Amino acid sequence: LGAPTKARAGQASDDRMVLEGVPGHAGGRLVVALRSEPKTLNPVLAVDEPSREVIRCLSADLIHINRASLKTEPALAKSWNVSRDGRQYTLQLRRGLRFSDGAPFDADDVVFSFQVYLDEKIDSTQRDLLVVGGKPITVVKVDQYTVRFEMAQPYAAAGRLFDGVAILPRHLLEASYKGGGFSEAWNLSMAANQFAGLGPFRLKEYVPGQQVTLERNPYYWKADRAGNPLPYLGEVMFLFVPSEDAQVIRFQAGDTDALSRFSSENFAVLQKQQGTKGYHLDDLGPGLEYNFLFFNLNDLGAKNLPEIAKKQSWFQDLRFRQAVSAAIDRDGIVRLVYGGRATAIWDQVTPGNKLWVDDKIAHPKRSVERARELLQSAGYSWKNGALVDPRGKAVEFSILTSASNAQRTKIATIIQDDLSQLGITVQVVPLDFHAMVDRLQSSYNYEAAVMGLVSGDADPTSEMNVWLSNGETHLWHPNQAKPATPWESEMDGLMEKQLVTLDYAKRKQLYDRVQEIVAEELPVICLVSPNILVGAANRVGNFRPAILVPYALWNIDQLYVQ
Amino acid sequence: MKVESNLNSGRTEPLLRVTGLSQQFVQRRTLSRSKFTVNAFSDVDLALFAGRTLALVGESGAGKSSLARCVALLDQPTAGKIELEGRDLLALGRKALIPIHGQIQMIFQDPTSAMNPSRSAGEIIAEPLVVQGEGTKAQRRERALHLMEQVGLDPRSEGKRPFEFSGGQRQRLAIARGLALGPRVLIFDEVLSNLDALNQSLILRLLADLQRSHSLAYLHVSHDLRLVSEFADDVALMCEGRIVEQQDARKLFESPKHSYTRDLLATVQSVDSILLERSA
Amino acid sequence: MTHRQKLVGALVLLAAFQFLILFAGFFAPYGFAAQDREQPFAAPTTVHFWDTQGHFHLRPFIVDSESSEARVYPVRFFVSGTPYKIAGIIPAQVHLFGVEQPGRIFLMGSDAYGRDQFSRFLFGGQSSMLAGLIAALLSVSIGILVGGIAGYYGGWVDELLMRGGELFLALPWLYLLFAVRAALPLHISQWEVFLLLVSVMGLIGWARPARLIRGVVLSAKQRNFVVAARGFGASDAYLLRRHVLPQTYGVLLTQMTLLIPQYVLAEVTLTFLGLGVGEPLPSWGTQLASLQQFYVLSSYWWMFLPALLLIPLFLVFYAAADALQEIHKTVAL
Amino acid sequence: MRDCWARPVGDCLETLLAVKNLNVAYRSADGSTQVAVENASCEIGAGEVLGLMGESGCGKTSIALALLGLLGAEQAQVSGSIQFRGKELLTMGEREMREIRGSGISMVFQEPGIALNPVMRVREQVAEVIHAHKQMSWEKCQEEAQSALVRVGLPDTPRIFSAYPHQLSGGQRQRVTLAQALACEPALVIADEPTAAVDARSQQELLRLLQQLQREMGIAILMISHSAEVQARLADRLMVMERGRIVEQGRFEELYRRPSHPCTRAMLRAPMAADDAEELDFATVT
Amino acid sequence: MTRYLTRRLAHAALLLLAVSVFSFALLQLAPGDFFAPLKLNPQISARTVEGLRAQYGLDRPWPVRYGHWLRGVFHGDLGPSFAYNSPVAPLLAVRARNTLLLTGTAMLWAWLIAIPLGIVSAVRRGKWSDRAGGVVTSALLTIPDLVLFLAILLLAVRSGWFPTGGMVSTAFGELSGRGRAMDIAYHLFLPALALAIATLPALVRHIRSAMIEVLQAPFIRAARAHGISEYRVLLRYALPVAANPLISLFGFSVATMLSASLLVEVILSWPGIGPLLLEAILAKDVYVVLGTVMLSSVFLVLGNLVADLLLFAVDPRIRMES
Ligand SMILES: Nc1ncnc2c1ncn2[C@@H]1O[C@H](COP(=O)(O)OP(=O)(O)OP(=O)(O)O)[C@@H](O)[C@H]1O
Ligand SMILES: Nc1ncnc2c1ncn2[C@@H]1O[C@H](COP(=O)(O)OP(=O)(O)OP(=O)(O)O)[C@@H](O)[C@H]1O
Ligand SMILES: [Mg+2]
Ligand SMILES: [Mg+2]
Repeated sequence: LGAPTKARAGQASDDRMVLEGVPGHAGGRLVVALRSEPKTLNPVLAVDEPSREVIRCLSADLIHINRASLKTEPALAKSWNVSRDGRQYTLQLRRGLRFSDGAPFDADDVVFSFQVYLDEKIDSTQRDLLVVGGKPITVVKVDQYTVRFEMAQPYAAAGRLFDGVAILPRHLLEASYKGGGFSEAWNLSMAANQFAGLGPFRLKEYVPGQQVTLERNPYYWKADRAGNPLPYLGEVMFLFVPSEDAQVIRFQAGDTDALSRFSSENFAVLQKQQGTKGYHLDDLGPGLEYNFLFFNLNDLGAKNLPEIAKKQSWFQDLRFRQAVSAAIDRDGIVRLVYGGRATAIWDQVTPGNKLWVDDKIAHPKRSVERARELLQSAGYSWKNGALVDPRGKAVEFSILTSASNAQRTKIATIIQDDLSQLGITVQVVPLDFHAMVDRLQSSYNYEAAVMGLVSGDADPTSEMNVWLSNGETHLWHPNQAKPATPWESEMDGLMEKQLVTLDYAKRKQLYDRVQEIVAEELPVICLVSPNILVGAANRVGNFRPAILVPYALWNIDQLYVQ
Repeated sequence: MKVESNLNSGRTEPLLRVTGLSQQFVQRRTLSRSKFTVNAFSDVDLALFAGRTLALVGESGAGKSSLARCVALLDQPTAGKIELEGRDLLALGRKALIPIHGQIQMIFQDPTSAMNPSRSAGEIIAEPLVVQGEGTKAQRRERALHLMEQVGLDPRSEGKRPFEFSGGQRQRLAIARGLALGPRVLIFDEVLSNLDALNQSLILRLLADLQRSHSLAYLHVSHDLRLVSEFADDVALMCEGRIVEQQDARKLFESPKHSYTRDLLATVQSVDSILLERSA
Repeated sequence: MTHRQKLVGALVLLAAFQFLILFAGFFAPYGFAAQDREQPFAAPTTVHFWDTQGHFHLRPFIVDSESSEARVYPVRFFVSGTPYKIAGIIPAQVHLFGVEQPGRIFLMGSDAYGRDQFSRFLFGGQSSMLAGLIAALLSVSIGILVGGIAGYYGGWVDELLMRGGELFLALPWLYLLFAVRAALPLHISQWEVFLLLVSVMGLIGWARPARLIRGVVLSAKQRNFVVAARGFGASDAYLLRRHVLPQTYGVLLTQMTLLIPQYVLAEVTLTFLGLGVGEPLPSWGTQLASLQQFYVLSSYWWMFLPALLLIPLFLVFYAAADALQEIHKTVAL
Repeated sequence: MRDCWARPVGDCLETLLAVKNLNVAYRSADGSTQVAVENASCEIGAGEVLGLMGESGCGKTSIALALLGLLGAEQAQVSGSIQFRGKELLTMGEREMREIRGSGISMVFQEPGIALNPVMRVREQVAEVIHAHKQMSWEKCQEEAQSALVRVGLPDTPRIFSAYPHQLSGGQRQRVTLAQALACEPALVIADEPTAAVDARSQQELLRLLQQLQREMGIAILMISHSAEVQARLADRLMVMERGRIVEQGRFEELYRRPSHPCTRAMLRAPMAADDAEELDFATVT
Repeated sequence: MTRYLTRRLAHAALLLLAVSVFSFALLQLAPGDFFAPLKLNPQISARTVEGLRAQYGLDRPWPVRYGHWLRGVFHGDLGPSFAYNSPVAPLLAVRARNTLLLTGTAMLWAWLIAIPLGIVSAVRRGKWSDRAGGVVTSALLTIPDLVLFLAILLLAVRSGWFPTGGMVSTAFGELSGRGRAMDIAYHLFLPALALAIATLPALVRHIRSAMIEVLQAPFIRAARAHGISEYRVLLRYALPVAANPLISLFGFSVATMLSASLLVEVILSWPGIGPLLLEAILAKDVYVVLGTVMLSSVFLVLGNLVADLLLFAVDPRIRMES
């Protein structure tokens, strides 16, 4: 019954999505370097960035966040409407679309995909996003091209949920899903014809350790305004170049066409030759990453860590945290660690997040004097230049950082030097990331740590777990049974509320208050947000990098080479 | 064939007795199949008496050195017994052998390779004393210098390394070292071969004096029959790994029994007779 | 020049170097942690004797051209500055030379935090030399012991020890380092952490020297002079000590001269894996480790200066080992 | 220096090697030098056997090494003049010298135990010498080597040929070095105690071999030996050294009968003159 | 000989077993597992992380996991890679081949360069050429490998003579058989050279020191006395006697065939085991690490066995005790 309809829909070219932008030339190859190999091409299982980077080129989602505007736009769903209570989303799918192997796409694929994502046995990391109000979203096929999603509670940013949830080809994956072999499905040892997706490209060849080559998907569903089918590029090649420096060098040598995720120092090096070599660089300003210092505020009663517990009396003292914040030279960090290509911040929302940034937050200058005053008012004093607390104990603590992240270690070193001017002795303890996570999340055996978080999305909903007191990544004191402090309790309320509020202005008000609390109570002392730096060969057309991942290749379907 | 030894009839017990001693070498290479078995010597009986010198004479390759090494407890024989005053030495453990080594000393045929090239002459001579824990450092040095003098080496050269000596000097160095401990049994393996006539007699006289004063037993491997006739009390003749004749020296030179012995003695000529022959 | 003289010469040079390092506080104009955030990656300061008019000044001076109007700071000697401790005990604050604040003299340029590379080099020597020596000595001495015994006794002892060595070589020790680092208490000082890690590395590095030595010993114990010494009743320990192991001198010394630089620089790899010396503690390894960043390598030539200074140092080690080997000449027979 | 210089016997013999005022001084580790040979001069004619005797340590080996240019500059200081077939050896280049070594002048080393490569089979060691001087395939060299070994009286067994030096007896090793020295029919053989380690019978055989080579091929020999009998058998002329100097030189028989220098007397006569040895008359023993 | 070999192989099997047990234990020593970093992702719940851990059995005690792994090994299964969702063995196989190509070439070059260099500096000991060699080796020792490789990469870029990484050109697919071989050789040159240069100083110094000792031996003088050409004296007479420590080193060369090139591979993006291993180490993808460790152990055992056999073969005085 479905087949003839589908065949007819195949000719319905009106369902193609038409993109604005400069029409480009068809053909050519774009070469990009990846820091490591993709581990799998299975969108359900991929947890690492390189895999996702490749998968993004191979697949498509229902509703997409436009990286340039940071707003949602139609993708496989050409339109959608929301029920009045905000709990039902009905999506109209584009008709006549085909997977890259030529098989038709319809609502069954969508239902299948969400079934897989939501399957508890598969432990997809995306599942957690699709659980709203404690209950998984339900998916109902209304007709062949209509699906309805239902949520347990209204969800403010529901449209954004669909971004990155790649729609899977039921005809290829259902067997392995039913047969229980899904966890190994679509790993890279499979032949190229076993894969299919709705993305602009499809897999051509994978050479272990060396490269993945993608070729143009002839069935892709977008076209430019002149009516030419997209994508323009004939091939995309991902080379595996394991070190950043090697990536930079190869980009400079013209081996690769685009570059993102590199340090400001390398930016400076590349900048020197920008004029003579055939590439250009872009500093997109602050992204969504925020780096911060936080203290261990956990309830250590059960953990038997008396040494740290004693120090918590400092950490829990707001004036102590304020003093530390006042003493930190954020500008110094910006200059020394990021060569000026970063922005000092005082709360978690970076200036890059134009929709949510709160302009009212104060940006006090660094002031050691103020820090001293604060400490003095809290009863601290100085003995031989060393800070001692009211009980006469010298103030010293350690800062954990991830050893593999040079920047954060550098930040910690600068903080160490800054605080030494307050008479505080700080040890910087760089640990292997796993060991650090173990301390932060399980043993709570740490005093302070420098960390960074980068939101996958500009919207505050992606940060629920950080700011809710019972959140697992409520870093300074996760998984609280009930809020430990009044301000945490207020924050809980605000976060819950903004989640179900549908009006942007109201949400913004609520979230601004959260930012204020963070800036006032300093559970995390926000420090800097690095700028997003990208580079591309001059021959790449339509290159429009954005501050949301993937910074450079988000519009790969529109890129072309001259 | 085994030669009945008539040496010990009517004499005291031997200091060192060797019975039925044999040794076999297997010569092979790691990465090849070829494998040769060499019988260095077999079924050897010997007796060394205090105050007497037994000369071991024989063809080149007859097994003299191998035998000497076994008797000096430096190599494991394949079969047989070595007894020092009735004590079976081969049955002893490593520890127990240490003092025994002080009583049996051997001087190698290849003196140079038997000296640590990075030690000085003085150290080399004093080494046995160090090993056996005899004397203080000063005493040992004094003894070393004295020994150097005795074997005709300039004590001033105590600081030289073995390779800075001439061949004969190294040989004397080895002799001095062999004497250092004052052993009761001394085994010489061709120690005079590289020495000139003067030094030979110097050494021989020294050895004779020592033997007389301390009633030492000597086993002297040599091929120089003229010298053998000078210093040996008894002579054993070795041929192809076996002792073919064992005799009182004088008797042997007067009436050699074995044809090999006779052959050997026939080669000995005085300078005069050689010159006579040449001018003929 | 005889080998002894060469050795003495090398040792004197080494001692001089040690002296510089030991009194780093005096010779260095600044403390190792003193940051000048205005001047990251400053090029080495040129010390002038002639002023712009071409007049010669006995007292050298430097010119600060960074600030708006160029200022001249004369170099002063025996100035008092950052307090430090001589040999870690006696407090002092006299420095050999320095310039008046806010002028800065960076003889070898400054690093990413604007810290004086020269001062850090001197202070860094304290930990690096110690670490290099300790680790190399640990590896080599365990190597001698194990290799010597295995080669000398042969048979099952050899099998056991060598298989043990292989086991050691095969294990993923990096995880031990990770584990050690992760298990250490938070408040143990960077210095102790560093020494501990280096010692662990030294401890697990024995297998290689052990095998080298064992090979030589297998052959060395068959030398006639070893047999001869056994003939005096020498015990195994004596033979090993006096005759067998000395024949491995050449290999040992070569190993030492290779291992010391290797361990001094081990931190570079450790840093690569995030296990290096914690800031702000200086060490040669971390100074060189910054070179592994492409931008440093390609932009700041003076960051090579520490490496350049290490070349003669390692050469001196090399020369000393060479002379020792010559003095201890063992003729292979 | 007392000049003991004497012309070689038959003036008809062409001079093969002429040594003039040769000095050898060893350098020791502490920088001092020790003179081992002082102003030594001598000549050897083609096909002549020159005996060299002297007390242990008087410098015989040093002369031999100097003749072959084997004393490196860092080891010893060598001065004077050595002319071989009219060519000066001391100033000769390493390459030319190599041509002469082994095929022009060859040497039998005093201590074969340390003169042989411990990790090379003896047949190969001899073959190497042949290979160095004759244009022959390696297989051919090995065969030659084998016959050279047999010629010096080693048993003709693969066991011996494929043995390493430490698997041979002292006498066997000495024969190997002799085989090496004779392998390329050199014009002059310097034999440093070539028979010290072999038994009397073998010694006679070896000396006969040398004699035969000398007669048939005109090989000249510088025979270093402390044994008067050995010298008597071969030497045409004898040269006697004492503490680095040549003290006497002349026809063997003359020196034997009428030694003018006490040292000569001691070297040649001492065993006879020794008080108790006189009783033994070997003529009667034989 | 056969007996010796069988005994050694039996020991090797035991060794491999021990290596696997200890490695497995060591891998558990450092806190945190592969999935731990996911815990810090605000968008992934602890339940999911636990689920993933359970999927790979990481919730069970390590002896149980070890037993499971060992059973798998006997069936040719080296366990799963967490990151790749696939069995380890095929992951390793391709990359091991590439690594061996690289290290094999580099080792060959290193030895071929080091032997003459070491010999020459031993022969010309104290002369300027030897001194210059000393300076160069010291310099190479002061420059960390990582920096050396980066510098070489930089050279490749600036000069444009060499490819800047990878094993084949992007146009590899279109080449003929010969062209492909040439292409690989062209890409191989730089990393192999870099690795060879990095291993060179140690080899040269060992060779030099061993040769110096041997060149003083009297048999060398004797060989010269027989007019044997200098290069034959050095190569046929001296080198085999000096070979002892070099053979042990050679054994190590073989033993480290799989691991020596880690840094080069990372910097010059050679598709070998290095990048995989480094990533696996940092990510705690334990079975990949374990697989590599086991594979390297096999090489270690082989290398040492070869070294021992060579040792016995080259020096007849060493008795093979069997
Ligand atoms: N390690 C060994 N391996 C194999 N064969 C050996 C070994 N040592 C000695 N031989 C052989 O054993 C035999 C006896 O050797 P030995 O050294 O005892 O002879 P010798 O009587 O001392 O001879 P010479 O008078 O020449 O020194 C010889 O044929 C020799 O080749
Ligand atoms: N390498 C050396 N360094 C220092 N002195 C040496 C060296 N070699 C030999 N001598 C000394 O030079 C002198 C002559 O030695 P040479 O070897 O020429 O003696 P020789 O006549 O061969 O004695 P012999 O008959 O004992 O072999 C000796 O006194 C010896 O100590
Ligand atoms: Mg012998
Ligand atoms: Mg001599």
